[in-house]
Amino acid sequence: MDVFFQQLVNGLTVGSLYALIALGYTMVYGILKIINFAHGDILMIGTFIGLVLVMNFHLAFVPALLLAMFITALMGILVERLAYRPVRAADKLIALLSALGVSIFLVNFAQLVWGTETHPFPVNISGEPIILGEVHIGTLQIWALGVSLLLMVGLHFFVNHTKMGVAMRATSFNVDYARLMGINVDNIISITFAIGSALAAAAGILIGVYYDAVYPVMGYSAGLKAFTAAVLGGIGSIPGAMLGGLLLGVLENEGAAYLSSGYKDAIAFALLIIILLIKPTGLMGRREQQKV
Amino acid sequence: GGDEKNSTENKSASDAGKEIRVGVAGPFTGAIAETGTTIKNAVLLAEEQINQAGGINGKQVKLDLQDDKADPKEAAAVANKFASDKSILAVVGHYTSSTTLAGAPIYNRVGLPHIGIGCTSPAITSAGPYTYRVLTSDAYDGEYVANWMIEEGFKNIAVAYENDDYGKGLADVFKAKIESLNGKVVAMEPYNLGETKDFSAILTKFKAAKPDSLFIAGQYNEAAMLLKQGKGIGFKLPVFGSNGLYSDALIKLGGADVEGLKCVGSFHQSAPSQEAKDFIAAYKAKYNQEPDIWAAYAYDAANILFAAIKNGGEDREKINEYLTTLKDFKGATGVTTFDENGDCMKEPLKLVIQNGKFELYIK
Amino acid sequence: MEHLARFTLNYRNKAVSLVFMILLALIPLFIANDYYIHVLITLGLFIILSLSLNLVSGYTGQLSIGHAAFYGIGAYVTALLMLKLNLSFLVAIPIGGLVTAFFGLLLGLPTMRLAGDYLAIVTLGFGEIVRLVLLNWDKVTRGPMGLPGIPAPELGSYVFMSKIPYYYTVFIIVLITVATMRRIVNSGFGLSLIAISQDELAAEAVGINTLRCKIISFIISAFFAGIAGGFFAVYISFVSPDSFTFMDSIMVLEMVVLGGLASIPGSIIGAVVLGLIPEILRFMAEYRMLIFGALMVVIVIFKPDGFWSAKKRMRNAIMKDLAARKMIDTKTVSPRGEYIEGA
Amino acid sequence: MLELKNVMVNYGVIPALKSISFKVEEGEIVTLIGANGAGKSTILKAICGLIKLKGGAITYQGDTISGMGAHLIIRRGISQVPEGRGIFANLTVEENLGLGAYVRKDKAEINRNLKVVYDRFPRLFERRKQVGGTLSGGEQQMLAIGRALMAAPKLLLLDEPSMGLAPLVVKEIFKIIKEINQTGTTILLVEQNARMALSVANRGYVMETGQIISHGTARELRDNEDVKKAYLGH
Amino acid sequence: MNILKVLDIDSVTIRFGGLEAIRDVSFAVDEGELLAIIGPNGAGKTTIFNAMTGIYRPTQGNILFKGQLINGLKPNQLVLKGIARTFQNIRLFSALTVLENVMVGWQCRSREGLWGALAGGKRVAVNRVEAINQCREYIEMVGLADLMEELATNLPYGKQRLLEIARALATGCNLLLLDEPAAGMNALEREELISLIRHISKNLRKTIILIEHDINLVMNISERIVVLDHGEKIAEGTPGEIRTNQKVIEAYLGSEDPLEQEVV
Ligand SMILES: Nc1ncnc2c1ncn2[C@@H]1O[C@H](COP(=O)(O)OP(=O)(O)OP(=O)(O)O)[C@@H](O)[C@H]1O
Ligand SMILES: Nc1ncnc2c1ncn2[C@@H]1O[C@H](COP(=O)(O)OP(=O)(O)OP(=O)(O)O)[C@@H](O)[C@H]1O
Ligand SMILES: [Mg+2]
Ligand SMILES: [Mg+2]
Repeated sequence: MDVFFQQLVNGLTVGSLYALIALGYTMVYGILKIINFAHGDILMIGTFIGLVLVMNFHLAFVPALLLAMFITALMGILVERLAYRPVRAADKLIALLSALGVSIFLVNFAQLVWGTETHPFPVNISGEPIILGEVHIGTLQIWALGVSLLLMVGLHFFVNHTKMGVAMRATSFNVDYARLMGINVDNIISITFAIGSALAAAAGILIGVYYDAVYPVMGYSAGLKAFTAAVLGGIGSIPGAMLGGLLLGVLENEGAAYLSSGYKDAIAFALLIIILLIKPTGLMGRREQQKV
Repeated sequence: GGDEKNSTENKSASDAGKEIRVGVAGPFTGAIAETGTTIKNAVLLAEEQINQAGGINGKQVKLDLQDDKADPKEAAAVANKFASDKSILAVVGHYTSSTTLAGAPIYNRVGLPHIGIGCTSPAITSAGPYTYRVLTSDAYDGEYVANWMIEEGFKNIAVAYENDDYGKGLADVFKAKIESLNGKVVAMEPYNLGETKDFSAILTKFKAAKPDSLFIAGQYNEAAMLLKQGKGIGFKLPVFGSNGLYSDALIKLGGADVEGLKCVGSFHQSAPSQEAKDFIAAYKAKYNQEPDIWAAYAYDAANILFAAIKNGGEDREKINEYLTTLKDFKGATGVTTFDENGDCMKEPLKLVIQNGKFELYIK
Repeated sequence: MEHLARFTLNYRNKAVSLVFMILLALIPLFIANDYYIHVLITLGLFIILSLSLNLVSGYTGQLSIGHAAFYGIGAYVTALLMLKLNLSFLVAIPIGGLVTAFFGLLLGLPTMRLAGDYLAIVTLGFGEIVRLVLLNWDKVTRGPMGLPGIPAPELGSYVFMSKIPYYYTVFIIVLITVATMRRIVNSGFGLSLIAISQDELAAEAVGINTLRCKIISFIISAFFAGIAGGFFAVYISFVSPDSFTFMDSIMVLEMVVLGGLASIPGSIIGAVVLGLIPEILRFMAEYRMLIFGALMVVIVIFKPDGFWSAKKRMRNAIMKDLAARKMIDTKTVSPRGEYIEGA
Repeated sequence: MLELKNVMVNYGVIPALKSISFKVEEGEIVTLIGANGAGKSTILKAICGLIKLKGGAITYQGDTISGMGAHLIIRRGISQVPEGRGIFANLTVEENLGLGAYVRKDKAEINRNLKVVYDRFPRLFERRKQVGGTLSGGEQQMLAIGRALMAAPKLLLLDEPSMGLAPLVVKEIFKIIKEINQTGTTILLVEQNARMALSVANRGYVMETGQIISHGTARELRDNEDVKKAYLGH
Repeated sequence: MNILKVLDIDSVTIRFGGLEAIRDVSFAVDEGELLAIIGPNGAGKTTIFNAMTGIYRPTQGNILFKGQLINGLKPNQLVLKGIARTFQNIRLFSALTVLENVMVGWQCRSREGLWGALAGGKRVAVNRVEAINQCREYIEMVGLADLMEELATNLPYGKQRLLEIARALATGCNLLLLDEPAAGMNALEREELISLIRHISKNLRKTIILIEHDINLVMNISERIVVLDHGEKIAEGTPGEIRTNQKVIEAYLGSEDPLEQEVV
């Protein structure tokens, strides 16, 4: 049972980080209907920015986190301007390719600047772990869980209860109709990218600190998992992304403990497929009602 | 990719006779590019030294560096490139077992001798008559560490291994030996090189199995992360490792959490031999840093090939004939002899991390 | 050869294409460099892969980002058959294709309930699961160590030693793939596939069994990817799970999309261009992939319809074919070069 | 109030509007009638800045608005009920209506306006929590008009508001158009139902293949033999 | 009793969550008949079409086609049985040409299959020629002969509706369901549409069910009318009967004279 609870804690920790990244996928998908394959790499750059701020500029953790989120948000806007806006009218697959191009570019850029090796992220978030029986809950885990939940709740409120949020959802349905409402669609899209990228930077830094490892291809697996989580929860749905992330984290960690750690990811994907077959729009995805 | 000044892109037929060309295949980019860099440094040093000494038979040596990214598919492509370039006489590489196994059939098909520098899988023993390596097989190392741990009095051992030729081969041999010595492997968990970052599941399982010590059969990156994450959930044990852990990067990444770790290797800064001392001095002079074990292996591999070209002849077949009979080659990593399978026979060193440095282990 | 040519070519461009094919067949006589031939063989493999994915993702409109799984299954089945049962590559590769086709059927089934990006994630999941099984089922696959030493193909007493026989083998497989794909997409069945990609509900409402069509297109697609995988295994003589990753799937999709969706020449061009760029950029060493990434963005911005012009996309050539054979009226030709019924 | 001068629009290389010029004066109802594909909807899109002009200019209240971003044009008090209704299928009826007032800031006024819309279309009030995508065609049309009214526009562009509506509702809608106009909103009405359109309009323009072929007061057009034959039926 | 009925709707109810879009509706259509369904917006007209074509499944009740229960069959199966339709919101294959759109409709009659396509040969080619010629006839019938090679997406709205009709006919149906075919057409086009529908009904002897808001058109061509309101059938009868039915006037027509359309 100790193993079960320890893995539950571990699963919730990673899960909340998946969820945070998944939100970025979901928001961009919601609005542009493209899977932003560069999202994971934006996360990676954000993490490196955080690392540079801590190591070279000697900022404390929280200011570094916030500043990195801000810089990454700007970078998200820039990426959207350069790589997505020009192909917005084209086939969705074209935008997907553009995203892939950005992804490849960012990874190799990071490799040139910071090398291919793994860097430690030496942040001292000290404090003794909470020990319940044999279960350890690290300070970092509490941090990761706390920060992600806070950001998620904030985002949920923003999207559902503000005028900008409704405008965002309107834009996600149809850009031209949104324009006719007087919505500045370009701004809305920029804001979406900014928020998604900032959340990714936050998640990336927490991941970097949690595993004490920052490296250029870190966005790949984080991105893949988060994307899976977003679909699991119902892509386009914000609560879905949270649920999907947490669920994925817990399931794969319990799966790794009780089945085989080698098949850990396979378990996650098999579950995803089964859930989608039962509920084709993910756990919380609203079916886009299409009347004929 | 190949370093521009060293790889010769345009070799016309007339050049071919004026210089000696040797291929080097290593992980110059990718997950273990740090190792790739030291390999590159070492072979370039060997190249510089031999050319300053007048080259081979009066001809300058030109290395052709190709990146296999530690990826077997890339390795096959690189092997194909070398195999089809008739002016390449021999190859240093590859580094990992998987890449060596991917390249070996291609080299053996065209009769191109190559010397592996990090590949310790037992499978390489039978890879082919043109395949050699400058380090011992895991079958040998695994048993060696198993003996060592039993000698130190450990009985219930957890094993974390890299899920590939290297780690798995090592872990299997290790487990068999431990059991034959009446020890017990209480848990054995794989992880993937360059992919696994979250060791919490593995650690939680280890913790539940209550071992008295841990053996890591893998590379330094993962070992550092494993131990650091272990601290977070209150898992701290005496740790032993394979030669994959023997890199300063382990200490850089792991910091205090790898203090006291013990592992094997066949090269150390304070090694007694003159060859080792000379190599360390030259490497430091050129790169202003300490060479690691892979640099030493790569350096030896390059020099063995230079010797083979000089003594055997400028011909793939003749080089191979020379290598099959290589005996007592004195290099930075000790004395190398190839057996009939192209396997290397040499005694490893016992090492321990003390005060943030690898030291020779003295009981 | 003549027969194959007839099978492969459409009637209109017969002469031009025939000359082109003969030139391709003669290449090894002109280029003695093994490296170049290796690159050509790789391009051949890319062409088969992109053509096969094009059927599912281009024509039928089912986004698949797990295509490398088929490639991998074909490669492993072929490798195992040759290593364990000592089968000839002539038998092993087709069996590999058939086994892969069965997995195509499996992956086609979810299209019953899923479409678009949800289907895409299932294909991604499938791809990852296949890779993880290859990685972890080590009793059969040797896990991450892969299967080395796949024997060189033999035809009677002739053993493939140089690259040239491989070149011709892949050349023939490419020709067969092109010919088959041509016949499929330029048929009534192919028209149904395009209809499904345009509006599935409408297609169903005019009597098309959409599920059956989608599954068949997955089966055919998987079959050819499996064949490509089998050839890859034989050619490289080594297979390991990391040759069949998500990134490989994405690369193939890229070829299809950049070439121009639902276009056979497009897929071929896409495969050739995207296959060549990294080779050409090899001299740039560390900057190679950086430039490749940037180039991709630039290409899609300036060629958002793919390399093959948009006007030629999504067209079914039944009419063109029949017109060329003088079986239907071709009195008037519209400015776009399409046949209009003679008044 | 609104003036188009030699407006040209292309879709790709195909010209959809070939030098269109017309005027709408403050307080008028002006109708554009014409066959399918004549370019009526294209004109409305061009006015709102949804498509770029190839030539010519559009002025509104004396300022040139062509070339401006759509959101800036809408902010000046132009509102459109687009062809095909343009309902946000993923948003509830209430959220759709709320977006109509996106550019407005006066909360109290907006709420009053909302009540007016619900009074006019009680069906919308019944379904205010239903998502727009599941409404019937007619309900969607009501929602689209209601939403446009939420902007309290000075100039309202209507693209075929009667399409797919029951006769009862059609009449109702035209009555509402008239009423809206009487409260001071200028209206540019695109219609297939030329008979109805000319019955409410002050003036009309007749279009064919991207050009205006005739214009006049509603009565003149109704009496025009060609117009009668092509658009009014017998 | 059902022998002559082509279609029999038997106490059908369709619910969406809590919403009852159709409540206990019954009516039948005779062979060769031209029946119209009218009713206010949201009455459930399109919904009942969707149930007849397998897009929705009735929550309760039965739908019989030529005496056979067809609840729960899939749309493509129903096409094979002989039911085809057009859509209220046009759904063409926009990147295909007019001729190709119609040929897609014809596919369900093709015997070529995948093997035929792969084998090729003279016979396949002859079959294709035959198919093309038949499809061309349908296109000529709806009056799009000069647009044969135009992409569907480039057609004006009214012509797209005609193309949908041609595509439906190409399936070889004997029951044709038309959902607001006149929407978006001008007076001239409407007249042409009327004669087309008459032609399909009289000369091709197809049974037709028509949803339409253009009361003139409905009164003009239908033989019988079913009126729905709020998911329920409120009237059924000849155009003459419906025109004077008080319930229908209240719910739908809005005044004694439905032809009176002036407002001012
Ligand atoms: N997005 C587009 N791309 C290409 N051509 C278009 C596009 N939209 C409209 N067209 C073409 O431009 C012309 C004018 O179209 P428009 O929609 O303005 O006509 P309309 O008068 O509103 O017709 P309708 O009564 O059918 O709504 C038509 O020939 C149409 O086919
Ligand atoms: N898929 C669905 N989910 C929820 N409600 C639906 C769905 N389809 C239809 N409805 C509802 O059922 C009712 C009937 O819709 P239907 O489309 O059949 O109306 P209609 O008679 O065709 O109207 P119109 O003349 O406006 O097209 C409407 O209130 C609509 O909102
Ligand atoms: Mg219009
Ligand atoms: Mg309807």
